[in-house]
Amino acid sequence: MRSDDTGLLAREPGETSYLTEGTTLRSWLLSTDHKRIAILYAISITGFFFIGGAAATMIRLELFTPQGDFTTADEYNRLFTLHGVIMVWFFLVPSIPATLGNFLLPLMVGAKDVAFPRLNLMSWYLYIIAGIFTLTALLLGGVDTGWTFYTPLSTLYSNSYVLLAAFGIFVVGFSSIATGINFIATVHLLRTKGMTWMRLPLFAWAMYATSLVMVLATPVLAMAMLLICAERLFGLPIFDPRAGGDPVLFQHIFWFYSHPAVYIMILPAMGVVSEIIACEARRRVFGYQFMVYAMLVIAVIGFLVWGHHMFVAGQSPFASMIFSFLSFVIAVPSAIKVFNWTGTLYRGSIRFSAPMLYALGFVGLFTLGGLTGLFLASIPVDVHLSDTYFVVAHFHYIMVGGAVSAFFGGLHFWWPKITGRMYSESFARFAAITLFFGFNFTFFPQFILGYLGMPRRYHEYPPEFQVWNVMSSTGAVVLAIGYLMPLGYFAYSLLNGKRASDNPWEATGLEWTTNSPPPKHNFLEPPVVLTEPYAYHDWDEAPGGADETTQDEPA
Amino acid sequence: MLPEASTLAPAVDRIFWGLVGLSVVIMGVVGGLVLTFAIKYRRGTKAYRGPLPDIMSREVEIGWTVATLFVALFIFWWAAAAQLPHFLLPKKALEIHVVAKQWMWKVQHPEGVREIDALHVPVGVPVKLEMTSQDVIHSFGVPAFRIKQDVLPGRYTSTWFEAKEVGDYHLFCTEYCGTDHARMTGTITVMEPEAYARWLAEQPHGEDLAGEGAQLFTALGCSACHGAQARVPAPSLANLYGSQVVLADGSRVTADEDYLRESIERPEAKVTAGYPSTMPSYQGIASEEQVVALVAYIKSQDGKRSQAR
Amino acid sequence: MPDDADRRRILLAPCGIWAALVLLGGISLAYALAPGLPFKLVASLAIVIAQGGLVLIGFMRLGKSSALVRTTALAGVVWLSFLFLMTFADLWTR
Amino acid sequence: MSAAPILVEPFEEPERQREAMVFGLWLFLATEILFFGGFFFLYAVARMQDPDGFARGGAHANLLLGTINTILLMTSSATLTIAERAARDGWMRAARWGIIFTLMLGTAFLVVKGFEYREDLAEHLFPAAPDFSFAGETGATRFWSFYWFITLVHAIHLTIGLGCVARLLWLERQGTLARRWMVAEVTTLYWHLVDIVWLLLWPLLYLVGR
Repeated sequence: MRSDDTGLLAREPGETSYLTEGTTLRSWLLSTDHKRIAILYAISITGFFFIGGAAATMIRLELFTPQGDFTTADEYNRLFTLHGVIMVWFFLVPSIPATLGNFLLPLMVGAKDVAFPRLNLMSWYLYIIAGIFTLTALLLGGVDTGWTFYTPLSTLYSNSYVLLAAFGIFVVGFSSIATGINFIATVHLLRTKGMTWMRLPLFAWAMYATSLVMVLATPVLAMAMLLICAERLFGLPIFDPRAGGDPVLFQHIFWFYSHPAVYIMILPAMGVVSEIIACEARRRVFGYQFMVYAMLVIAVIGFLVWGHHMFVAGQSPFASMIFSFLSFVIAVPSAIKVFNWTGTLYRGSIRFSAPMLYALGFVGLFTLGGLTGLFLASIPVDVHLSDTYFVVAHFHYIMVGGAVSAFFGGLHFWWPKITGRMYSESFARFAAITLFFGFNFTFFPQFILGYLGMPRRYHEYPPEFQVWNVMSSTGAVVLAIGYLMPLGYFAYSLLNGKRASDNPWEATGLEWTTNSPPPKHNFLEPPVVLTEPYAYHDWDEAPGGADETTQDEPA
Repeated sequence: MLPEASTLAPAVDRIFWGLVGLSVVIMGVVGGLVLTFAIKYRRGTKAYRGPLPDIMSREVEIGWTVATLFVALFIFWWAAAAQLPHFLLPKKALEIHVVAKQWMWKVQHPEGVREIDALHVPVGVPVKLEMTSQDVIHSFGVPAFRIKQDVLPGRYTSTWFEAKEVGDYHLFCTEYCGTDHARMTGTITVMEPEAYARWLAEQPHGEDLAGEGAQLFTALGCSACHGAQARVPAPSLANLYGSQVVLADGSRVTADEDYLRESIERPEAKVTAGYPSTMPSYQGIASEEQVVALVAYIKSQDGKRSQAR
Repeated sequence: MPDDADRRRILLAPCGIWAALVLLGGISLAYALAPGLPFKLVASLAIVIAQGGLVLIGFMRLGKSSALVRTTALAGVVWLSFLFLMTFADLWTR
Repeated sequence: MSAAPILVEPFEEPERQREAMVFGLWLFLATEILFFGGFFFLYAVARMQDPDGFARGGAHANLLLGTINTILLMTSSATLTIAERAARDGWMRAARWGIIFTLMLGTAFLVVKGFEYREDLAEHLFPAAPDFSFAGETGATRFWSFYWFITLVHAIHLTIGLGCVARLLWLERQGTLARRWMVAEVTTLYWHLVDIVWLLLWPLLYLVGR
């Protein structure tokens, strides 16, 4: 950001926004304004997204043929490890919370900023420091353990830069803990007058639930990573099977974080989609209270299902049964959300804007991703499917089809608020449709591959799997185009886009009551909330709707 | 299509395709509703847009919550019930020992025949796999049989199958294990029992596993203490397998494969009551396969069983 | 500026808790060193819980904190118990 | 009574600010509980698998220095509590001396720990060293792995704590501590948690096998 960019940033001469308050690099890098930190995060995660995406491209190229001809085995292993590590910790986990969440949460609850603005800035610096560690590992030659760092491969047998990468992940964990603490404190203590719990927008609820998971799961991952560091750095035999260490124990503490981490990625997406669907269908969210409880239930039960990653790992049958049971239970709140989104469309007045296309795409892809989760929760079917491409397809449906679609939808939806500019609607719709088809084209064949038994993390494979892999790789080209297009029209919008009004979608929510882009302290005077969220029409009938709990609590 | 080459496969496939059917139905309902609403209620149509009918209230919400829960629990019960028999290992089975290492499967038949990256088994006979790893975690996966089990260092894991169709099937290592993970594959050849017997006879026979263990028992010096003539106080190993051992701290363990192996590699971990903890560790002295053979030998020192044969 | 009574309270209350902590530590040490006593691990853990409680209530004033803070502290322990419960459900039934 | 506190963005009332700081810090302490909990979990499993091996290894831990350190930390918790409560009431002399004592006690802990490490090394108690006393004994090896790992992690926590307490001293020198006693309050909370972790480590590392 250069100091002569004010023409690009100011909406009208004389009007100030968070973008015009100080235009030096220093004013950005040392800013404690949650909106600027959101922008810093957005720029950095975009960088990591394309690094991870480049690795994915190479992976799909390699899998075009059954022979390992494009990369060597070692290179391939490093590529998918890089792809996993970057996408999970440096893109998906911070994606929606640290960008849209940071920007919107204080606006949505009517606060001046998050509770701990300096901690918020520190979170970004930790993220960058962690990124430097991990990228250094990459530049020195990469890591070949897979993003799961299973011992004893990662501690004793790998000859790659595990220590640097594991330390990077340790640090990035603190970045998300900082974000989580900030959000929880903000939602609890900084809601404006009249903003009761049951008047919180679902996106704010989603951020709250996500933060709970971040705060309660990440420390265990930090310990796991630190133990790996200790074992590699000092040679302390902690997971070493020769010293009586149990490799399955590492998996327990790893998945204690990494399964809830899935909900860190998908809960924010659910929040975004709820906002978009309600606005573009002009309806109250169907079953608002159920939506809230569903998210909280997911956040809690999400901690009790990690063992479904370990049905074939040497876990006891009894434990497998318990984990399988709880995994089926957690399918219920997810299904409730899908039904409620569908119900929200009923008797609506639906506009197929780009954000809405992304949101509807999310509903379809998330439903399919969730349903295939049932396959993996059934023990006998999972025994056949675990560590095959079925699993790969399943979690890409949830994380790419789900979380990334929602992230893109949210980015479009709030783009006018964040930048004060409109983007090209037709390009955006075209990109959304391209993404949806490209995505299905890429990942649906992988379900079939998985059922046929193709294991994941194979850079060579028996020739009978080739036809599906070629299909998948071809789809990836379409998908890549879908991802690159927004870069173009968003850049154009920044420079030449039409000025956005304060509320271009005529949406409810406090963030739309302030300027686009918002002033430095968000609101010129503290807002007061008098209605439920999503007051898109004046009759009230929402089942279990927000209107039943209107007693004020001091905010 | 993927062959259903084991007795387990049809049960797995039944659940798999059942779930596919359920998914199609749910995708159809959700997708159909979304599409219908999207068309009927797109902006500008004349569709009615007022309040929701009375029936769309809290009861609907609770109704579909309960219905979903019921469906989920039904699938759990269905899948779990199908899995339960597989958890129980068959009592009478052909016992094959598998040692995995980066990046190779080493297989040993009870008669002593060894194979690498290949396994020949007779059709229609339950086969039990006793597996361990020499280095990192591997996983023994045979898609045609719908079985998969991680193979762990420092521990035995087992799984079983009963092939029901003659043919060659893929064996994959399905737990990422380092550089040549993708090449850690093999072929399972299912043969008619007579063909299997012929095949066995043609193979260069080593000593059978227990016999090999007997030789190692002397060669590695075990017999100096545990042998019949030993003067050093050490527990006798006859009839040990499967029995209850009382330990120095008063607790009891069953002398299974894991216990025997642990006691060879880390003798101080579980010391038999009444004996001093003087045995040296054989970790690094006896290779993984030698430990397997020693355990097989100790298992064969079973008076009751040999009479019964 | 606080008056003398306040000063005494500020100085003496922490000293009392300190004395209790040291005393409990002494008991723990004595019990561990005395030969032949049973349940040594249980005893020392019980004493640690007592000591931790003293620090939490006496020094950190958890008892006088808001319900929100107490819930937070409890959440840490409850979620940790998830890790213990579920993993031991595996370890004990292998 | 306490002086009017200095407010920081985005707060407008001192009571709300204090609530947020204490709540935020407790959220962090909850993560610390889970962080150390992950370790205690592994320790519990390993010890249950081989209690005798742990006892053999633990018998060599330096009980004297460990116990001295326990007392040092307990005392430092008390002195810091006095400092914090005095600061809140505006009794700055007591606050200053409380902080200084705490710094000294905390530093003494690290120094004693350093001497203890030196003795441990002299007795060949570092598992990765070629001349490790318990080479080949899994229980004792794991005990000593855990010992080195967790005492180092704890020492790092304590060092961070010392930094935070030193900052209190600096605030006191600046003359703003009286108006920023909330900072003292949350620093103290963190210090106490580090103390509690040590109280738990002491029996698990020094009283095993006695």
